[in-house]
Amino acid sequence: MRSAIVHHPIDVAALVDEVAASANGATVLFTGTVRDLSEGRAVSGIDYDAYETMAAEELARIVREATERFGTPHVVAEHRVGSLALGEVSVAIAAGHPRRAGAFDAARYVIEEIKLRLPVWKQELFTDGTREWVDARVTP
Amino acid sequence: MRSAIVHHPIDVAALVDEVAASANGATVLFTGTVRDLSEGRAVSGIDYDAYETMAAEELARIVREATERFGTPHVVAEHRVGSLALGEVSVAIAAGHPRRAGAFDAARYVIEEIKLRLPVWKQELFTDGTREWVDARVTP
Amino acid sequence: MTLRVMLFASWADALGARSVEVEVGEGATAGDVLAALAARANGAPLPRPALAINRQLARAGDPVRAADEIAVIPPVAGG
Amino acid sequence: MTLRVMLFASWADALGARSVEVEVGEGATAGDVLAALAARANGAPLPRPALAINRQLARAGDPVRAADEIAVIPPVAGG
Repeated sequence: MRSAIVHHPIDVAALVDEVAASANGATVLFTGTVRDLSEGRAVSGIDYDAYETMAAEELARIVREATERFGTPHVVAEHRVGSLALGEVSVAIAAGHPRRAGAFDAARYVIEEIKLRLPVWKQELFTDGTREWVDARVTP
Repeated sequence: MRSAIVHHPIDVAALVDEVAASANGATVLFTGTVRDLSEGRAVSGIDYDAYETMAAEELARIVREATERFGTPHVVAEHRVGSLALGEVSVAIAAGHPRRAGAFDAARYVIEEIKLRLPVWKQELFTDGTREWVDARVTP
Repeated sequence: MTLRVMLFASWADALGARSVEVEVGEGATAGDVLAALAARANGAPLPRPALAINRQLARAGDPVRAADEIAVIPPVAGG
Repeated sequence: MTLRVMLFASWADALGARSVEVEVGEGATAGDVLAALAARANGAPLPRPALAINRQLARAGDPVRAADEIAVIPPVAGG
């Protein structure tokens, strides 16, 4: 079990290796990447802002919850912050489990809770030169 | 979209790279590995037998079904056959999708259908020197 | 007619071969081939298999022809 | 009392700073701090935020102390 907020590219192969264990029959890796369209507009990159100390604590809580709910210690997650280009990995989660359902469910739980709870914000940079905080789209 | 029955170690990082696309915001990798216990007995390895020509066709059908159901062309799957040691990857599936739900569902669909439909059989080698076909545990 | 039937996993082990020949009448079905194979297994504790004809799972009533690619499919256990 | 409040994302941009000081009375609550911040935003079209006290989301009635670590939490958008 491990988690981190990082400022460097995420080494996803290292995360997969980290959850390997002889008791595991299944491993699931989830990665979120910067994609080229957001609500129909062409995107050139994303800047991630974070309340880093709180985000680190919250991500650790989420990962610990996943290990307890799904009965495996082999869950790791990293969320990157800063400026990311198209195709770069913003978040990666690896889960190892004796059974495939547990591996899928643990990885899915962590990304869903990240979306709901992690104090991280993205500003989309559009190819027309404008930029917009995703949070600001929510009606005040 | 691609699938194969292979006799060599699966390069899982290559599968992840293969489903990368600028439209994808999410990638899921599933790997099945040889684990150390089967129904409480200590396992030292697994030999996989397959009806290779039929398995290759069936795996291609399963992957094509996943691309159609979940609306992404970015699904690849490999199943290894032959003698595998503890911890080695027997099956790997990678799915890329604009949305995380689609990536998870596509990868999950492929492994569930493999378990139901692929003409592949495993013989477990136990640490006590005995071996047993998993199919033979089914009551005749 | 004489059919060559591919064997896998526990069936290949029990019959000591990767394929066997079975003799069935003209107009035989997949069910007839499975019955002939069961007789060949001679009471060995084997899982009940399906039959594949030309790499597709067959139903018991499906006809079998001498030119078909025929295989015994024990309960699958991949992944 | 004077509180230093951390800002992020659209709130940091709109107020032109990573943190601001707000003045609230003794016994102030998280709700009071949010009201003071809304006044500071001066009508800018910002998403309604929550408040974190010592890195935990607070309810409107939770008390705030001068020594607390306080932060504005706009609707999160990570992943």
